[in-house]
Amino acid sequence: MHMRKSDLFLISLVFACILVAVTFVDAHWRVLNAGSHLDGMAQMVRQLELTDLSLFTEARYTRHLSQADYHTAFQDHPLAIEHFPSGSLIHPPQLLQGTDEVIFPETALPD
Amino acid sequence: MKSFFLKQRYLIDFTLSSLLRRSGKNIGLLLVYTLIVFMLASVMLFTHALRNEAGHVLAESPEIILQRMIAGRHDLIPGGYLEKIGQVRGVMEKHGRLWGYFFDPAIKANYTLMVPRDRSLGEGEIVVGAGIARTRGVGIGDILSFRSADSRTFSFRVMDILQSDSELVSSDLILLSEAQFRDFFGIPEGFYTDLVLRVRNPKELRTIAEKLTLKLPDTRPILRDEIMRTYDSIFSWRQGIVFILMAGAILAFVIFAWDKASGLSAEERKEIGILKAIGWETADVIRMKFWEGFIISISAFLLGYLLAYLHVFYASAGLFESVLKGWAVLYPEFQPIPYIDGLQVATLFFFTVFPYTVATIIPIWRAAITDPDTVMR
Amino acid sequence: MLFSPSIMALVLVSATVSLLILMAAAFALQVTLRWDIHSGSERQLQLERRTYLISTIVAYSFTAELVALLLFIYNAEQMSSQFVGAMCATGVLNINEFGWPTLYLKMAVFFAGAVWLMLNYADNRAYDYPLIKIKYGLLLLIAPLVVAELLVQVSYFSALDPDIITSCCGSLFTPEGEGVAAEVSGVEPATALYALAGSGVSILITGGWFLVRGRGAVAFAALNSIGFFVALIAIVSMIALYVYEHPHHHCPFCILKGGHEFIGYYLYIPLFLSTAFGLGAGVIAPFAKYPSLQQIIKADSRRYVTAALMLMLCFYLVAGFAVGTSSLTMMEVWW
Amino acid sequence: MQTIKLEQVKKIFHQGRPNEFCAIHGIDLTIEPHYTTVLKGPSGSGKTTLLSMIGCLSRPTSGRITIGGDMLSGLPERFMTEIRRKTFGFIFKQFNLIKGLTVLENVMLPAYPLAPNHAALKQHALQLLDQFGLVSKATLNVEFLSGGEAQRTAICRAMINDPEILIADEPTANLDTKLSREFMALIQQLVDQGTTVILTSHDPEVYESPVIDRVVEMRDGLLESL
Repeated sequence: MHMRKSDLFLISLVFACILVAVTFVDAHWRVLNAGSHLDGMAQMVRQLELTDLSLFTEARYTRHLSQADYHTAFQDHPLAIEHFPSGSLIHPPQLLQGTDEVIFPETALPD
Repeated sequence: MKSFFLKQRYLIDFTLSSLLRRSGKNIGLLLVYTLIVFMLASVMLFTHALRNEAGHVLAESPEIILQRMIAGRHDLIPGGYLEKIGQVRGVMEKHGRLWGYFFDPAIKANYTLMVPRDRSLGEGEIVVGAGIARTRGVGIGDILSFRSADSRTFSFRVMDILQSDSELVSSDLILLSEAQFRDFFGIPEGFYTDLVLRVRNPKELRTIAEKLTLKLPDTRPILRDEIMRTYDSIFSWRQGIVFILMAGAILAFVIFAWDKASGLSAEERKEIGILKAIGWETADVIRMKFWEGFIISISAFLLGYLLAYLHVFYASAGLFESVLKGWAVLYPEFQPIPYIDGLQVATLFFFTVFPYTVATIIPIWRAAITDPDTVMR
Repeated sequence: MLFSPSIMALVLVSATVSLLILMAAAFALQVTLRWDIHSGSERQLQLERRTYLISTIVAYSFTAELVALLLFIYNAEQMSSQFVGAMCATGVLNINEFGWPTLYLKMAVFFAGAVWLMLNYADNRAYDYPLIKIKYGLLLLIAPLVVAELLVQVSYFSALDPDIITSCCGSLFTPEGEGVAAEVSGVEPATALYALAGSGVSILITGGWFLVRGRGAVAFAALNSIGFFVALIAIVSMIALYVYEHPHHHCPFCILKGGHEFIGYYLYIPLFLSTAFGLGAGVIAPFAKYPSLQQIIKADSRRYVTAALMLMLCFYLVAGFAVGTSSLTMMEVWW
Repeated sequence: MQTIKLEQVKKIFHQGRPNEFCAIHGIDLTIEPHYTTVLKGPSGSGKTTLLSMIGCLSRPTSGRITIGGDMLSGLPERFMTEIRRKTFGFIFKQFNLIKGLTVLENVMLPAYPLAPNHAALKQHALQLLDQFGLVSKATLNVEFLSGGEAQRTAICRAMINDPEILIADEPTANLDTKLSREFMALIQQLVDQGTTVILTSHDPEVYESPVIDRVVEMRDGLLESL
């Protein structure tokens, strides 16, 4: 007895959907298990008072995104085309865009 | 209801037969489409996971960092500012922080030098991040030599290496004592890179920041919330940009789907004529053709997503490494923690299955209204 | 702000659906103007074939809109972390004046689309297409709704400013506040419970009456729609409290969160579907006067009423489950 | 069984355009059940056009076609399809089997939209293939069939929905004399089972065959004799 093509398809579809569900279960499980790893990192961040991920280490304004100057070399304008490739992967920090919240308008630094 | 499902199964039977008949072409199509979904899904899963991880980890950052600005540039801040701040209600703790960058010409990498407050290091002692240890090939007890700002050579003994599972935040760090830091960079006593304030109640942050800007008009406070929101939107922004770029690929694919559906060969047209003549209704032909597009796009979607999951969470997103790394020499080795949610998958679905399906509506309809008596002519 | 993938997906869906529906409306207009069922001409044949395109387009669009409605709420829920003061979807919808209208329009499009498809399904099985002018006229009315939804949604997303301090559910859904949301929250839980029970019973009675006697579909639809609003009010003023186990948390969106086992989806999905089926049964019922439709509508509306009743029952069961398993006891407080 | 009645049936192609062309000029015809009728005439006489209108494949520009008293001519295409697949089975000039599918799949194809039980449908198809001596070829793709086998597959396909009326458009045009005779023998089988058959042909093997009860001659879109 030949299997119908539609049955083959529907079975593989269901199988693929189960695999997708498995990714959710796997993700959930790994997130639960990552607790100690995350805690370790969080503790290091707390002790060393770190503020940024060390994903992009080519330049100082890519290394410490949240600590960047208003005016950095190669980056005179927040949206300027930059020299560093990873700059194309990250959005200029809100601090530089002028869209960040003005905490106290009178003392805001002129750009 | 039952007959509805029976009918769909028959239509799928036919569609699969007709897809398999042109299997070379259709498998090629499926592969290309899967590749596009794979790229999109990888970017999506990766950035979302990083965003969540950053959110969890950076929640422990200092609540307020106070930086001095001179002529629009970040400058050293005098320790006297700590007194100037004086007593602000809600501030538990305040102190100066010392950190800076050092460009190592030996491997052309930028390090972050930092004075830790949780451990005391002696003369000539440093602790390095796992990324530096790997790139320079050093272990505990080895010596690293750097030239200082005033051209003296400093030799440091590596006392410890920061644990490698925290590379995401520490791969390029060098920790050293305050005295050495000042000596190495030539920073006079009484000056700091910036000030850190610990605040007990997060609700008071804003008031405190407001008071600080009043008292010290040449400084800017950076709030932890801002840092976290910055990271939150950095990743969704970039994800968005990638999606817009990839939209070009999807659009090309949609045009291709449109073209494929509308440029039916004479043979396919005749086939539809036959189907209609032997009793298939226009709506049946439309449904059958719908299945054709849906089978390809849902298969590409599921395959692409599953491959992307393996790529990002089991292969450390290896394909992105060179992109993220840019010109940097140091790159953290890390396995992203798989934070995924239904919204991502639903969005991905809309970006892939939906356009393909919609693009084929009109061509499908055009094909389906073929006169049933064409086969008689 | 428009660069988030989910927002782009939502705009993409709305824009595509608007385009498709406008196209369908244009075709519908042509069909209505030149329709002549008794003609054997080629033009009439072409018009008949157009009806397939229109049905296909509306069916696709409607399915996409249905999923987009879920995605919209889910997305609002997710974005709450990017806005100061927003803790859930309520806060995100409150960011500007277009948030809530977008949601309402999406819901309106959902119901309009559902009803249209049911009308179309009935009409397509009558050999003389008696409702062709009515249903295409209706489609011309739905089209502006879809376009409005697109425009309002785009205004909403483009005006999203991540640093505006927005009021969240905590301050909006409190009895002390102002506006509809506050009024709804201010409804006494006991009143809400009685109203919910009353509307449930009345829906059951009219539905049962219809299934037995085949009459009163319009009344059923009306009561079902009222029941829809009563249920929404009850969710805000009473059911949510039990889900959160907190006597003052009235948010209708936080129940969608994982922390509450996604119970919101089990409440809203049956409720919306039930109302859609109820409305459909009510709308098609008056057309049973056409001889060619009589049998079809009789069968269809029975099916729709049954579906609506079953789904409404699901809603009541889930709601009862939420209240029953909650550790919140409000006996002494309310009654 | 039902009588088919045509009254003043006209068919105009490309109506309202410069290439307007009247294929059928107003025909009255009654086809009784259980009769085997041939529409005979030279090519261009309109016999195929008339056959496609009788078989609900197209509808007349004006005039009435009724089957068992029910009006066909005014029906929208959607409902004509319904009647067509329940009432008629078709055999075309070029067999028109769908390539890439097996013989069995081709035979089952007309029943797909009716969504019967799959096992029962397959059983029925195999039974038909058995009756026409094709059961050994069931899993073969149709490209590999000979002309006679393809013709018999086409007959099986036409019969899968148990139609009351079999319509065949020049069925022997691509067959040699021997195969044409075999074909007419198979038609005889179906007639014996009670099927009404309507054919078009200008092949004497067909219209002179003893199976035929009645020959309707056509020329230039009109009937020549009854």
